[in-house]
Amino acid sequence: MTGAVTPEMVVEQMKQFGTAARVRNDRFSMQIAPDRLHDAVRTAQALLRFDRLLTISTADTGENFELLYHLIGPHRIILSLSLLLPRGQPSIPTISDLLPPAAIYERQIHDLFGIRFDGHPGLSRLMLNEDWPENEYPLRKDWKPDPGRFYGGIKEGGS
Amino acid sequence: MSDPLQTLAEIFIFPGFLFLVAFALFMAFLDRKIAARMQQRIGPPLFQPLADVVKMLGKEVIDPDGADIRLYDIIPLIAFAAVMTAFLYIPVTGYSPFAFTGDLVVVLYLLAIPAPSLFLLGWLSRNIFSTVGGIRAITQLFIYEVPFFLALLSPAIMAGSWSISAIVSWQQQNLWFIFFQPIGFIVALVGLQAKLERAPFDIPEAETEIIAGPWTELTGRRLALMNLTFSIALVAGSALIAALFLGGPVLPWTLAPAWLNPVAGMGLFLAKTLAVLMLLSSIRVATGRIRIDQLTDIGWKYIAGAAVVQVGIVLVINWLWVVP
Amino acid sequence: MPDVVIPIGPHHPALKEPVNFRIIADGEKIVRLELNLSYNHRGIEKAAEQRNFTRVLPLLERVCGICSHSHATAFAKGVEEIMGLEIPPRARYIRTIIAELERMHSHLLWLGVAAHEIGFDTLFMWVWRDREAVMDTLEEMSGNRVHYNMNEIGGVRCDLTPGQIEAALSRLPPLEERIKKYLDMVSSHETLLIRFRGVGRMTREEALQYGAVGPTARASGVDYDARRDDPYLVYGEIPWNVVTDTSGDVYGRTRVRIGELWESSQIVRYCLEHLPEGPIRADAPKNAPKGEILSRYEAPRGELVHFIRTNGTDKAERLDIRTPTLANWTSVAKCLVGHSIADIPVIVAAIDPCLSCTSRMVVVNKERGSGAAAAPCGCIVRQRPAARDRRET
Amino acid sequence: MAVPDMGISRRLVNWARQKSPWISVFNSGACNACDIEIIACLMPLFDVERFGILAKGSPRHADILIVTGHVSLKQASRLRRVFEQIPEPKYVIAVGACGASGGVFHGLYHMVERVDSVIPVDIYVAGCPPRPDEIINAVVACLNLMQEDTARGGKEWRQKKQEAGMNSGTARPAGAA
Repeated sequence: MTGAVTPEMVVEQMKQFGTAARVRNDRFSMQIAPDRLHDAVRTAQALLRFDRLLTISTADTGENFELLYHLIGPHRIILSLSLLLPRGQPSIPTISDLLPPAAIYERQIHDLFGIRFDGHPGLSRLMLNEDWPENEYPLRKDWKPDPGRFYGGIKEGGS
Repeated sequence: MSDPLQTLAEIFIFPGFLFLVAFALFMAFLDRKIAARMQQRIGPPLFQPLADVVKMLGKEVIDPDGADIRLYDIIPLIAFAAVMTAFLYIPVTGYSPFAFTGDLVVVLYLLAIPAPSLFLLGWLSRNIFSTVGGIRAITQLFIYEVPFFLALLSPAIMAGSWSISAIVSWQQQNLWFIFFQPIGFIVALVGLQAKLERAPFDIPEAETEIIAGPWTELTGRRLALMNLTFSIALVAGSALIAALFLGGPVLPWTLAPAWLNPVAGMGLFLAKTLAVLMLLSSIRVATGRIRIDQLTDIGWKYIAGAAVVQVGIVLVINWLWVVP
Repeated sequence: MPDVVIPIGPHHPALKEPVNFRIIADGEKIVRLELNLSYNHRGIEKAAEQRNFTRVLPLLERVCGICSHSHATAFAKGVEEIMGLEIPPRARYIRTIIAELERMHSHLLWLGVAAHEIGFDTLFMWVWRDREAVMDTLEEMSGNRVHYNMNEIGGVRCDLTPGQIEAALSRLPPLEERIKKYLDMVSSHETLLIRFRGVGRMTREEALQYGAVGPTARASGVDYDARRDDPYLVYGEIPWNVVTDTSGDVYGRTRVRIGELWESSQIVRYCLEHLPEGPIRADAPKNAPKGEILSRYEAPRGELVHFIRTNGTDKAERLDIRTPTLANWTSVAKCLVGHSIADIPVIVAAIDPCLSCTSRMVVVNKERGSGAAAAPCGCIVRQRPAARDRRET
Repeated sequence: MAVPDMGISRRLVNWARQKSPWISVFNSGACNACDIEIIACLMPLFDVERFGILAKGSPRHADILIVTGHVSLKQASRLRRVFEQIPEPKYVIAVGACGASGGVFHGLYHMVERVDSVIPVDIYVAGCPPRPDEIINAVVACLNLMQEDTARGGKEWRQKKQEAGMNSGTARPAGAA
């Protein structure tokens, strides 16, 4: 693990998980299968010194949820691991055991998109607000506030 | 002390209640003004502390849920009365009308009352911040009270009397104690600062940590009384230090018309008390708050140590140079 | 002594913004803490998908009142990159000037707040007085003290006149004097030293492991700065240095921030003196082509990441904001354990939490009394038998 | 204005209230801009202590509650509770455009939008964010309102006025007083 990590090394080492394509001069993106995420992150961490998680981005593509794990290391190359989760059963293993900061991002995503992170140590019922109704995830594309529903705050005419 | 009317006047008008409250409010104003000027601000107007107190008296009183309300009402009164009484023994115009042998001990005792009353208030209010603040107040009491006592003990040892008036008259004949005991003076200032819970010792009411500590749940007249208590304690403490270390309100010689003496004494009292206040305010402005564990450390290691050293020096001086 | 549960916030004088900690303390020592953010959650990310680019910029400025320019610039530069738009050099310089002035005002604000947290109000007042000079400059340039609204897709909204440049340059030397004085003060003033040194210490490894960013990480010797790693605006063309420190405690973070103040003032001076002539905006198309970008920006508090995805219309399909404060919470939770209650405000303040940014979309809540394992969740760092747990009133 | 039939103590208290308004700032979900502008009011350049205004941490000590920003769903119940903790007589100033109408955040999902749907507001300050001098002006306007209330024997007159339809709201813009 000596020497600088070069873009070629990234492509080479990550070949087993998919093809890494150069998106920008310092950013590589690759599509991986959801069940291989844990291995991919571990490989990137161990062999390519990706020791930092920039963020986990989420997007709602319609049929699927897309999760993007953006990793960075001292070599300043960004590796974006992209994976698709089916809308009906959005669940994925957590990576907070490998990268502690991931926990906080995973909670946020769980709260706003309703994606489950299996094995997360504190992924309990997370709410935007204590009174927020169950199974409503505001950042999903198909979500609209229901005018007849109470979303928290102050009820009319009382505290 | 024979004329009951005169005694009443001394208690309620001068140098008692009226004068004391007015002077305390003035000192509170001056304290805030000095701080403001040092912070490059304009600062509050002259009547500000009066307006604050009157406004607080006129506000709604909210009883904390579950507190013993009678006790909660009485404690500020007790603290207020204690510091008020303490001031009666401190000489304002020459000598205090109520002076007796051993009044220094009584004053020290009475001045120690506000801190435990804050603790009780914090404990009774059942608010978590108040409770933590109250515990901090009592912890702090144990740290500063010993050095403060020792520091004020040294002049008494040197003068050979427990009477404030006797200590003052000793200084009238000899030199001020600040020249004999500079360490004791500093320790006394620091102790007073801690007693009044002003920066860097405002640990019990640390605003950013525990909101207002024991003060959090105080409202209306209770808040006004406690506020006034601490303003008066500031006056009493400054006056006590001025009397014990700065020669008190007496000139080293007697003036020709007898009525001039109390007037000159009064002037000296004001000047010296304000000088002590200036020092205290400067300390307050120039420092941040320290932590309670750091205070324990500093308090026992350095402040108490310095006080003990001072007492030792005084004993040696006394041994070498027998006071007439 | 039984554990004491101390709720801090959301309405608490140490916090200028709402956040809720439940501190479980043993006497004065913190053994555990639970975080609850999101009191300012508004749903900006949802709104950003429904408004067009022109309307999103003012909205993004109001993600946070302190780093407003950061959010708008990060978004604008991302969208411009997707559009393949090269913005004129003068616009890049003006954006940099505003960004660095914002960093100065933010760091001065931080220094004042940190002094206030330890009860040193005099320094608080002095620093905020000097901050007004920066605010005046910003107001002169943009017309507003807080939300500058300088950005447009394709450039900046208004130009700098020679008079404004002269006025800004004349305000810099006194400010630099003060910055030097503060650096001197921080390393010599007794109360600052005893309250800052050794407090909230984080080693380089811990800073990396817990993902700290910005001055918090740089104080621990982690040499990450998006301005240098991924140069944007004019940072690749002008001389400046990354400030780091090795002590890793609050003292180090203070020194890093004051060092950055100095660097920022030098950058502002350089940019003002070398401001190129030319137009201030390029014509931007209404719609952005399909594409995605990870736009990194070094905000005053650390690295800000905007993930933008466009779909060929004039609206973003998805905007995902990762704020620096969110990345720093994990490290704060780690730093706090073992310290005394009195250190909470200063340690929390040391990351310069910008809760308004963070709460735009986050909730961190710990299941009460759960036996969850330690560090990874970022909220419970050390386990304790279930403490006397009162519901937050 | 005429102050009818007031004892000396009442007058003294009224005077004191005018001279010593203590404020407590509550961030009900704002973007910080209003908060830092309020803190800027306490600073040397604006120095509100010269009017006797002090910022207090405990709502129990406050006379005027300054609410910044829109009310997020999560803060609404807390705002109500903080308001209830303030001893009478109490006044509320809503700072910023968001507090009045939701401002730029109008229509977002996680907010109540108006401060006056949670607690009664006496003064609104416009601006995003308002400058510190406007905030000071609002406090002064609030003091005038306080005086008027005392002269009319309480806040009820404004309620009645509103019910009678003479005025559109209980509050007036900061500059109007």
